[in-house]
Amino acid sequence: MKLVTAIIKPFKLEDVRSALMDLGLQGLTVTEVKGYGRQKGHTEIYRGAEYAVNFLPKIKVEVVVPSSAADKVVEAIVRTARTGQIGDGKIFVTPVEHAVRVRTGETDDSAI
Amino acid sequence: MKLVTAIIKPFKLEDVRSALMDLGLQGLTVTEVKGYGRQKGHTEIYRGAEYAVNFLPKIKVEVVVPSSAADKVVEAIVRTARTGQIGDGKIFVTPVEHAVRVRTGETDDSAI
Amino acid sequence: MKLVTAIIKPFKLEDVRSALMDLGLQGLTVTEVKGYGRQKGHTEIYRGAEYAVNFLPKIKVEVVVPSSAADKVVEAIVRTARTGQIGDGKIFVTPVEHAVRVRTGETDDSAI
Amino acid sequence: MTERTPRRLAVMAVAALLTCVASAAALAADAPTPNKGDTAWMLTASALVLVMTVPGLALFYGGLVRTKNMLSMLMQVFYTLCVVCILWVLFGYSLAFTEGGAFNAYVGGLSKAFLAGVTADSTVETFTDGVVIPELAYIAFQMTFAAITPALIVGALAERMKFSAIALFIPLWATLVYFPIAHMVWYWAGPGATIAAAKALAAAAADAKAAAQIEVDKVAANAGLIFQWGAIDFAGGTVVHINAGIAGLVGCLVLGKRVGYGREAMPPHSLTMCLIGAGLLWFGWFGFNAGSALEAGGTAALAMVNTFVATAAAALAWLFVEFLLKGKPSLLGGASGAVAGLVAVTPAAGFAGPMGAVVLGLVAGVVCLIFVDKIKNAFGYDDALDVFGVHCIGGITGAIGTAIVAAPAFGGTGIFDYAAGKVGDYNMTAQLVNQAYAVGLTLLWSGVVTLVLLILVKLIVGLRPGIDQEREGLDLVDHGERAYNY
Amino acid sequence: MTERTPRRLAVMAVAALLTCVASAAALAADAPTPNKGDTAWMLTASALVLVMTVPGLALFYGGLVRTKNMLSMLMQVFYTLCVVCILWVLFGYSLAFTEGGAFNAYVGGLSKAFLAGVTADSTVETFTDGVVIPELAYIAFQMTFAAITPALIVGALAERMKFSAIALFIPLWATLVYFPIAHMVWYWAGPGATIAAAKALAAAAADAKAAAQIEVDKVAANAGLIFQWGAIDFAGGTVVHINAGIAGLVGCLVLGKRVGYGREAMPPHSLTMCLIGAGLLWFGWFGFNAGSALEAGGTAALAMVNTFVATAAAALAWLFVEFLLKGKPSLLGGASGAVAGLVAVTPAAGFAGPMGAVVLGLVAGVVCLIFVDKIKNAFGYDDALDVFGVHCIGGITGAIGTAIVAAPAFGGTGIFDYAAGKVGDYNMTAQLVNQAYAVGLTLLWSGVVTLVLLILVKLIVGLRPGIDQEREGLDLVDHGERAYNY
Amino acid sequence: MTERTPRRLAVMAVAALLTCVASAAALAADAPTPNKGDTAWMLTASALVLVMTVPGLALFYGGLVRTKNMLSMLMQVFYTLCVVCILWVLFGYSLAFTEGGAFNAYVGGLSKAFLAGVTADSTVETFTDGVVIPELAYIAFQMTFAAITPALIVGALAERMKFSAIALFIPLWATLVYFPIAHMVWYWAGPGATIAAAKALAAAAADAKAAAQIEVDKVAANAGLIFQWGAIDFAGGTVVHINAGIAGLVGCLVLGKRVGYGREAMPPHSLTMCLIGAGLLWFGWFGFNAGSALEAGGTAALAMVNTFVATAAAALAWLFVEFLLKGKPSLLGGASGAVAGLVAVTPAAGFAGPMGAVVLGLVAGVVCLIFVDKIKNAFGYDDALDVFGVHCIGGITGAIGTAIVAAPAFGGTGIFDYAAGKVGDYNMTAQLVNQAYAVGLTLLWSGVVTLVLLILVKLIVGLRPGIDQEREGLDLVDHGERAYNY
Ligand SMILES: Nc1ncnc2c1ncn2[C@@H]1O[C@H](COP(=O)(O)OP(=O)(O)O)[C@@H](O)[C@H]1O
Ligand SMILES: Nc1ncnc2c1ncn2[C@@H]1O[C@H](COP(=O)(O)OP(=O)(O)O)[C@@H](O)[C@H]1O
Ligand SMILES: Nc1ncnc2c1ncn2[C@@H]1O[C@H](COP(=O)(O)OP(=O)(O)O)[C@@H](O)[C@H]1O
Repeated sequence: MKLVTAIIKPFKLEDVRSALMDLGLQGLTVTEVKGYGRQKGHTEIYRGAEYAVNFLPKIKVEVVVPSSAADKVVEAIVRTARTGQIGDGKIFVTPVEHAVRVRTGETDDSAI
Repeated sequence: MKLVTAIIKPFKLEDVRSALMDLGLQGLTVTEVKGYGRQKGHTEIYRGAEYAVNFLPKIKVEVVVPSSAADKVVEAIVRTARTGQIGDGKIFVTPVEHAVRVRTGETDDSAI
Repeated sequence: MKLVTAIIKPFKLEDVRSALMDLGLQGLTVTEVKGYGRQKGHTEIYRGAEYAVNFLPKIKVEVVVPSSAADKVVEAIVRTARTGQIGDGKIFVTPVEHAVRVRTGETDDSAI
Repeated sequence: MTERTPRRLAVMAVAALLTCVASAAALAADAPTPNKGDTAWMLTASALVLVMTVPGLALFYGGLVRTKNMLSMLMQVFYTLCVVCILWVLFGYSLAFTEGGAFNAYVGGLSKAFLAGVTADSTVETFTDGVVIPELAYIAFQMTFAAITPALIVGALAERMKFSAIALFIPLWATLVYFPIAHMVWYWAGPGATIAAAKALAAAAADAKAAAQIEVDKVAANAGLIFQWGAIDFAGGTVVHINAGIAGLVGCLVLGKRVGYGREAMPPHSLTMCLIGAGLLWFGWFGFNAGSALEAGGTAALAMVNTFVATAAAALAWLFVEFLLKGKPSLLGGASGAVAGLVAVTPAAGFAGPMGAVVLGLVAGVVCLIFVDKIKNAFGYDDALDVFGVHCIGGITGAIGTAIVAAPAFGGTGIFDYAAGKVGDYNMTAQLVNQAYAVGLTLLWSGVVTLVLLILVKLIVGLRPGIDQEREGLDLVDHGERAYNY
Repeated sequence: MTERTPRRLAVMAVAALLTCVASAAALAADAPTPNKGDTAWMLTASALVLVMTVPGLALFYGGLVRTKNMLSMLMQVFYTLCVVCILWVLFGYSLAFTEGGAFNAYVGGLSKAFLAGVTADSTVETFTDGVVIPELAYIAFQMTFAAITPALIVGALAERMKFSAIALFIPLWATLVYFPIAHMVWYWAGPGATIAAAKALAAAAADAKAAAQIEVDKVAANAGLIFQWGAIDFAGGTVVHINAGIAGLVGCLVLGKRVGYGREAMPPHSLTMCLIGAGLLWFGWFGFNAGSALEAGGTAALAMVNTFVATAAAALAWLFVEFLLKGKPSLLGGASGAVAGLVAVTPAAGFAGPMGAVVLGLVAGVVCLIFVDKIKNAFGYDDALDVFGVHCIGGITGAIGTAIVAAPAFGGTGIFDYAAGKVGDYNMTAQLVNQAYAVGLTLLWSGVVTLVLLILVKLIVGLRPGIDQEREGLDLVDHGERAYNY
Repeated sequence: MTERTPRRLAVMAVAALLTCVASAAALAADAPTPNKGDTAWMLTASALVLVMTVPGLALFYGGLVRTKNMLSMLMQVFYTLCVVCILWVLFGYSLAFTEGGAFNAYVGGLSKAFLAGVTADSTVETFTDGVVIPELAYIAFQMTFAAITPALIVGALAERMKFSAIALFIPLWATLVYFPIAHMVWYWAGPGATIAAAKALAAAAADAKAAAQIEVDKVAANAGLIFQWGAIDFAGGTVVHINAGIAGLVGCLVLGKRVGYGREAMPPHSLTMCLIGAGLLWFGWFGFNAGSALEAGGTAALAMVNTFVATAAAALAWLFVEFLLKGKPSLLGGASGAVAGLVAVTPAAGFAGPMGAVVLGLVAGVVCLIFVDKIKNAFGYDDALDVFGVHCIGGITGAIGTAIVAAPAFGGTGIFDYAAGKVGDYNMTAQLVNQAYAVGLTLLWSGVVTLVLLILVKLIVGLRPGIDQEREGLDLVDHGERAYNY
């Protein structure tokens, strides 16, 4: 299996989620993260003090899929998460050796 | 070494933690995440507007362990995190090539 | 490529970030996490009720780098995140098979 | 008016004095001085209406927007309060509450611009003959009304209007809509002149009757148009709520929907803040309604009790209907109902009996709920915080309802006839018509002028930020700050 | 009562007038009219007690629960306020403050149900002979007391009682516990009748003495049971705090512990909200205590100073003992101490001297701290927000303490003897007994009726949600909303 | 003073009575009794100033610190309020407002320590001859001033001073700085004595003139040093704001910068809380300024209007200049401007005309903004919440400005000359000098004593926590609690 991790713009989450569901996936996990990258941040001023904020709010989507499905998933995310502007994010694919469903104890492909 | 990642129900964290400590582990990292899956969410209504909330609060537990200990750890988490109801969560095991303890620079098994 | 994951003390983030930029990296993703480990927590008392808080606020830095750069990156983080006191944190290196830049579709090393 | 009895006593007591020392009494007669109890109450009431606006309204609205726009909402309400306060002492008070010459039916004059001639010793008449309060207390009290009214509008424009546009729109609206409407509804010659003219007429010899009658008519004509029509509005249902509500509707139609409206979830970022705001609104509204009696007497107490029960009744009604429709009564529903009740009882506060207020509240709660939950969705416009649904619809319910609950037959106080020196006979149909006219003119005037002003502002600075900016949120885009940095 | 002196002067002034024009004075004598200063203060006090409940109490309680139950806590307090306001004008006021015929010792009648006969001109006597305030102001003021008392209870039931159960329980409790207790403690014939009867007795010829005495007794007997016993409760230590506190204890015992109590950490989700609430409680409590003088005079000022210093003293005491026991004084401790002090000084506010109030506060702070921190844990029941520990224990401390600090010997005002027209001789032991009786009856009545009502409610709708639902939190389960969506 | 006219009338009315019944009038003359309207207002004003401190100031400051120090900020303000309230009734009131014998120019005596001799019937003179209010109301009102002043200081010491150090420093500062300064600025013999002496002098036969003159001088000399100099401070610009502001500057210099200052970002954790605080400050400030008239009359109304418009003007000025400098007006800017305006108008509230207040506000807004945004950074000290920049600089602007806006020529009220019984001729230069002296002495006294006290406290308990502790935050380190557990 593979763990597909995507860092995307927050308002794209809903589109990405439904695209993945259309691929027949049944679950995923999201985390609110802050991203630093080419996309420039903004400046905040509080009275005399000026702060450059480089970290922008992003959403991290993690989904574990059968190895076979990885490419379709990546492609679906790229398609739905893209706005074409700097800051659209990244997708990383990493290997997963083993998966278990806590409720049933089922393992691997049948666990996800 | 292996990274064992478990997505569990928030109120189970304390049980899981102590189970892992009983196995002799000395540390772990947790993240508040939102999970989408078979477990159904709820609906929120604010005046006329109705929202279906599909993402449920979950806790992600990440613990890096010696390869040998992985199975024991997975088994312990399954045992303690299980309620038998939909939404109990998943456990994923992924390979870790290298580990370092920042404070001492110790590496790999002795770092964790 | 490698995913370098570092758990550090929150106030060290800025130092770590600039160290990594100095290495020529262009992006990274951070998550607020809670860590359990050797570093002891504190006790909170609310009226009669006393709570031992074992989870301490930490920052998780995730950065995907070309395999060749992994060691330099780890070394840089160790150097900048270290205070020498318990709780400085850990660094884990895991393999990444594939990376994509959502905006352009570029892949692997050119995606990061 | 319920100050009658006490007043008569007072008068007789003075009479008593007269028989002792003419001079003193004479002097007293010439220059009635404020009763410190009235002054204490008016000062308190003014302070209460400030807290009703900031932080009250600011939090009620702010809690309902998304985190990224919280600060902009607070800012817009705060700015409105500040800018209108200044306009008020520069020329607003004068435009609203002085004789306006040729245009007197629509707006006042500039004789008191910059509060010219107003000193700490100046006084103004209340609704009771011979009872006065310091003019500065009256100015402070009415200032808070002028400030909160435009602040109500911004709720409809929430999360998508540039601050520069707000900054331009608000002072224009206050000047061209609020000050005139306030003059039309509330400006009149006062009890003294009215009674004097009536007495003169009564005393006039047969041949002088005609002249006296002319004088009576002149006094009656020295009032705002809506006042002349005989419409009653105790604390501003028309002037404040209908006025702001219709402006809100026009505003959100001109602006268009928020980016993502209907597609993205836009839950209130903090119902806790919303409830704090609702509580402070209720608290401040006691100053708003009971203060409008301008005296610390039975009428103020009546207005206060009505402001308690109508609000409670409306909240319960909203909760109950929600329970029937959705199975779950909600805090936002309760708070919305409370505000609907407060709005509806505003014009009736000093005229209705407590039971009438309860009924008025129940009706307003149900009407506004249905409007906000169902009708609005049917039309599909984006009145972000339901300013129209709660303030305008609730205000109309109250304005019309006042004609009913004010009826002595239904436990109301009726309307005091100064000429006759007692409560006059009550003609409900006539009153309903008067109220309807008042509502109609306000809807028309405010609606049209608001439209014109927004088009104007659009031409000058534009109304909305770019889509990406709106996504990022007005807090960072307009103010370079974030409401929270936890 | 400290209005004596001014009053006597007033009377003499009137006397002066009498000599001039009988008629006027006569008229004045027949129908005393409210002093606008008193009215202004009572209106203000009523508004203050509203803000004390919402948002004050709602935030103080809400801040102490977990995020997932915040909204339900706000809702329960808000709902209680609304429903009791309505009950109050329907029949509550009448049950509490009218003559109750056969049951007069326990509860009033229905002669003023729906506020029948109450107009803006109606007045009620204060504690000073010949001084009246508008009845509607009194109704508004007392309404707020009736509303906050049951709202105090919900703190003990926090995080685990279904809203439907609360919705049913509250109105029943107000009707069967609050209204009767308020009648028992506060209802009496008033100064006028009391003094008249006493005068008549004094004036009566030897043969008429017996008859006159009977009349005196009749007047004295026209009062609530606890009032007849001679117990004093300036602003509601017994009626409000002991009453609600014991109900809270019974409630949390019937409900049982929260899921996870003792195992899972349940820290307050926002001590910031808790402190805002505490501040508003203090603010509102000035209306509560100083308003209970029913006049804007020296007694009100005394009550206000006492409400300042007893609160401050209790907070400092709590902080200091915490510092001794744990090394760290806490904000929650300070806030809890402040509330304990406010509770304890409530019955004593107009009777104690400032130094007496300081001592009372210090004692209350220490007693409540020990109870909440130690004794409660020993018993192990889950009084979620320590309603019993702070309000009942603090209330008892205050009720008993009042007998001591009210003593002129300790700088107290003593108790005014209307018959004698001066402060009577003070018998502390007797007073202590009276206070103890009052406490006992309240504990008994409220405890028993609460138990019965809860059992009843359990049979009808059930008390607690399912375990999973309780885990998910009442906000989503009962109201389908979340307090925060950051 | 604008109570003149009413007063004269009153006097004449009494005269009328005199002619009827000497006795009554005589008695009345001997013991003037409080007007209940004044009492009602003073009670309200006292309550308002409490809410201004907690939660007002606590939230305004708390919102500006980082989450980890929120609770400590709330605690420090809350503790200050409590401890000073107690000191006030123990000896503070006496030190500030009684005759101080040999040291009378600098501080009062202990004749009223423990409020000895003060009862509910005690009264104190207002600024109008023959008008009194209950002494306990005056004590409560002034208590709140004593409490908020040291609370203002902690903003400068935020996020890095140990609670134990605060706990020690505050009571010492109140005793050695606030009580004396309050005495120096506000203590005087009162209108009665002043006028009596003047009358005596006028009436005195040629040979008695000398003696009478001596008496006049004695009365004039029975006042605090700054009062004798003729400096005017309506509601405490010097006593409260300059006093606290300079102490804050000295404090942050002694403490040194926060760990990470200038390197780490330290954005306000909740501008929402900050705005709530600002709103409540404004609300409470009406009690602060309008209450300082000590009567519910025209002067109070004037002070209220000025407190509205100066604040609004300052906020707008700040926003506008920010817009010019940075392109983005900020909520924090608006709130800071509002507070700057409130501070500046405080000494002028009852002396300036509304237009003068507007100008004063505009100036204060700009001056404080420039100081806080530019000058402070130039010096580089860490006045965490800009206590010096807003309160001291704003206070000085107001104190000096008062001499200008008080001028009748500029629409001010001028200064009442009790001897002459009318407003005296106004000498602006002289007044400017008087004000400058007052400012200078306050800066000197407060600055020096604060320095000494901090060094003392440092020796006893130390001032700052360890670096790691400061990093972890004072909430956990000092109080073992966290402000939020979402
Ligand atoms: N090397 C990296 N490792 C981990 N996350 C990264 C890396 N580079 C970028 N990111 C994440 O991707 C987000 C978008 O990257 P950015 O360079 O801003 O735009 P783009 O992906 O369009 O080039 C960043 O905010 C960060 O969260
Ligand atoms: N394919 C997946 N990849 C990543 N996380 C998943 C995946 N499927 C489920 N999860 C996580 O596991 C949680 C529980 O899954 P769910 O299907 O709801 O119940 P169950 O695990 O009992 O079948 C989800 O909320 C989500 O966080
Ligand atoms: N086995 C582990 N797996 C994952 N994270 C760990 C593990 N051990 C420690 N950590 C993380 O590293 C942080 C620091 O570890 P700790 O033992 O407290 O100090 P040190 O790293 O100096 O020995 C912990 O708070 C936790 O977040």
